[in-house]
Amino acid sequence: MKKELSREPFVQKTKYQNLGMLDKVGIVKRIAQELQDGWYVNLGIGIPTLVANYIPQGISVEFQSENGLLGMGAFPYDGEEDADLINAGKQTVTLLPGATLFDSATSFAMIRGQHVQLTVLGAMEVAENGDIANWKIPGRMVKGMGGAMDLVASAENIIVAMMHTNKKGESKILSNCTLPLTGVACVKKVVTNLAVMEIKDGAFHLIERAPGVSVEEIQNATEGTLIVEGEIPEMQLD
Amino acid sequence: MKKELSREPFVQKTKYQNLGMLDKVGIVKRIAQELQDGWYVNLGIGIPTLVANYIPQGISVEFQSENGLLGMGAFPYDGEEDADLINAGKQTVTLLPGATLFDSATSFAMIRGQHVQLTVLGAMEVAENGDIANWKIPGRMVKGMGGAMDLVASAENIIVAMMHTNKKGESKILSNCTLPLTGVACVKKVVTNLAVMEIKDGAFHLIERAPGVSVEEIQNATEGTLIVEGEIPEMQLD
Amino acid sequence: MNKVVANSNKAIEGIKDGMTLMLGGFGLCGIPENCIGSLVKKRITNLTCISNNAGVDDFGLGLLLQQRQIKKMISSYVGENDEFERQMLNGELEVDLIPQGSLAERCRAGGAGIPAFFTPAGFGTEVAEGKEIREFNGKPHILESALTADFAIVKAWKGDPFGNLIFKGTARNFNPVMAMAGKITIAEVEELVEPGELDPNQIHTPGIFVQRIFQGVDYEKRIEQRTVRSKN
Amino acid sequence: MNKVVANSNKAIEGIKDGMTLMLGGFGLCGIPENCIGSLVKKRITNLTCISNNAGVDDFGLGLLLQQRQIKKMISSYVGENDEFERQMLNGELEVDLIPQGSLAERCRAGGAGIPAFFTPAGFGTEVAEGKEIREFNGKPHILESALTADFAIVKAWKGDPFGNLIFKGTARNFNPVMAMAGKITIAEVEELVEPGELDPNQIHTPGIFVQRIFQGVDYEKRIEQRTVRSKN
Repeated sequence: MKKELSREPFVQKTKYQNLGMLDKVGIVKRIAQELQDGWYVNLGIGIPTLVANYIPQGISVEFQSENGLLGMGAFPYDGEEDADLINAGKQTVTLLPGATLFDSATSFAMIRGQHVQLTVLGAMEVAENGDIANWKIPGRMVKGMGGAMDLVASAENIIVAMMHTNKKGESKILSNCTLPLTGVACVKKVVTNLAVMEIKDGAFHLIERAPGVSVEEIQNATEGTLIVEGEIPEMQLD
Repeated sequence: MKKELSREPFVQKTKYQNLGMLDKVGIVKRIAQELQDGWYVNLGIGIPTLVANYIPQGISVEFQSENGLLGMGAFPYDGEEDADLINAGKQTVTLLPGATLFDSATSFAMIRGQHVQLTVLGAMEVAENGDIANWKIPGRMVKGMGGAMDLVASAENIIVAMMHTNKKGESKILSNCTLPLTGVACVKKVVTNLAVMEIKDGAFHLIERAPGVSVEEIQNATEGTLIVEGEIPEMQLD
Repeated sequence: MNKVVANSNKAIEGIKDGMTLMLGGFGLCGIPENCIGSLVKKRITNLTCISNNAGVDDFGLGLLLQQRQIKKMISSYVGENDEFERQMLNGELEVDLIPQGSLAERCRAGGAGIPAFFTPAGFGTEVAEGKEIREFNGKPHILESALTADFAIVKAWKGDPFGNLIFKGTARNFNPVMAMAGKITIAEVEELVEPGELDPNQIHTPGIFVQRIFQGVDYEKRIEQRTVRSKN
Repeated sequence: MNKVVANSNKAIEGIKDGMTLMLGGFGLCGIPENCIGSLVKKRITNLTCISNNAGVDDFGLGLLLQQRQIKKMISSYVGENDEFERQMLNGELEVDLIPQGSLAERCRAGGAGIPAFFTPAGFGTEVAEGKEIREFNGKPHILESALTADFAIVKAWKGDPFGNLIFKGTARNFNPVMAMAGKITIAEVEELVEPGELDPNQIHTPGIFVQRIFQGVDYEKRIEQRTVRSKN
């Protein structure tokens, strides 16, 4: 009964390239290092989903999908997809041994009741007090918050996966969010293409640099208060 | 699929005896006349349980037991009892075809959400405004309200099965309850060994007499306001 | 106790213009395809629809949107639908967006006789505007109210004439909580079985919550995001 | 994800004097016999026990009462127990009586992160004393708060090493909601099966709510009211 269950990757692995800053895969590889044995984890749609591909050796975690399943496995083999088995991103998935299915109220009972140990999600903006904005841009089409507000309001441990700046080079790591909020004072850790930062005492605390990225580069890309104490190590990704 | 399911009685039938007032069996036979096809019904512990023995011909009802079952059937045959299958009175029971099992929260979701069409329960006292007292006698051992407070607070249709007077001959049909309340202004109908009464506009309205019982006898046994309008018919029990 | 009706046209009898409907499903998974088809055919309009999503342009609730049958959507996520976007931006469609967990819990509350409850979801956001805030265990919560509907329409895998339902996979989603919250609940099922065929211990929705049931036909069960891997 | 412990003695490690426990069961049906046995053996005292009932004199929670291990009972019905009555009348035992539906919902709320909710049950009675009253739809309701416990101890029929549980018959009762509400939840099961043996679609309590699980031994499963009919 103690045999380790095989866990196949959700998507094909792509090779990580050291570009002086991280690509998406680098970000999720770094986040995967945060996983702890026995955790239940909710991965948001998009980049966070990829975290499932990089579970550290010897670690057993279960993925919760808020539409009603625990023990989410890889994508099905071509031709074996089941319309009645999807994840919160509406992608066809499979079940691992030990999986369970449940209704939406039970799913959010797990989330709201803090039975999920880690939530990973994307963001448009994060503020130095832990505020997060990721659901609405005024004036543009509003698609809705889905389960994001429930997740950020309840999770004890939220890691945000995001780019440090927008396409214009403007910081998304802010003193205050400018977009409508998804949740307040909830984000604990941010992993970007440039840095790993902890949020505490109303500030971003730099704890790791992306390979080849300097503290100065990170400071320049950060609009919010950034605390830099001592030597900041590079992330160790492989 | 339209075949009528056989419904065996919960207990052995005992012969109704006309004593000038009703015995327990008479009370439950009269209450059984209130059942309507397609209703879900919760029967309280004790006398109300017996109502299940007198379901009118052609009527299909389902019995809900608040410990977590719908479609409660007869007692099991000797030797076939299952410790894992009991009713709210902790008696061993069986399941009828179409029965379902569920947890206590779901059970009271049915009750609180008014999905149960009729609740039948006993009472120590009923008042002319519909108040009911049936769970506590100060100074004596308190056993607890069980599900009674949830039932009376939510049921749209509550019938109380009780004796009209206590052993000393004192009325239990009152202007105000003297015992701690189980619920307020909730009882709609009372069936006693002497009479059937509707409660409305702050008074008991006599609608039927037990066989051989006079209106005067009922009036003498009733402390609360009793409205008697027109000719009061005798109950028709067989 | 026989709640069987012939088909979706019979099942939706009594649904009138201006009513509030709940419709189960997450994305296109577990949606009541047959009843949606009948609502389209009968052209019932001015509907308020409570549903986690709004379908896609040519499937699910998108079909009702095409015909302008929906006045208001109460949902948590309404992307993937151009016609929806057009109507919303033109002010032709009211939209009430609710956190997904609050939506599910509000439906359950409606079915369970809980008129209101406190949840942390949405505190400090526009979702909390106008709502009562109260602190519990040092954390602010907002008071959310129950949702009910004139009709709830759900889709299940198997059902019996008592209205007992079993769902399959993640097609369960909002269906059980919405089944609880309809004044009248209609269940369409892929397979209607004989009374007693379903194991009483494995029923997801007890029949007490369901008033009408029928076996649906021609399920398309469209997949929104077909993600697969090759066998090599 | 392997939550299996050897037995009830191992399972209750960490339960200390003065803690609050939830214990599943209705009457003697679906009670965690093995864990109760270990609590008796270890003589952990000063416990607050949240359980619908208090067992009978010589079985279930009655065994803990005999040894004066319980300081306070939070229950809906506590009849059928002479020792309980004696301790209560002597003021040796605190008792908090709660309507059964409110007890179940308060446990579920505790597990679901809902700190409080409104219910009509108990309005106008002593249960409502000191509680907030508010009217919804013209009907008064009282505000009830969530219940949680240091440990929840539940009994299931089948379980797997992930902590997934299936209950049998009416032995389900309070077990699933209490499993949700324990800071640590212990499940004792009649049969511990291999991972993957339980149908994912038919699990009553997902393993996420359970921290420790073991296969119990020597279940007595005593019947409180043996009611039968003869075959003639």
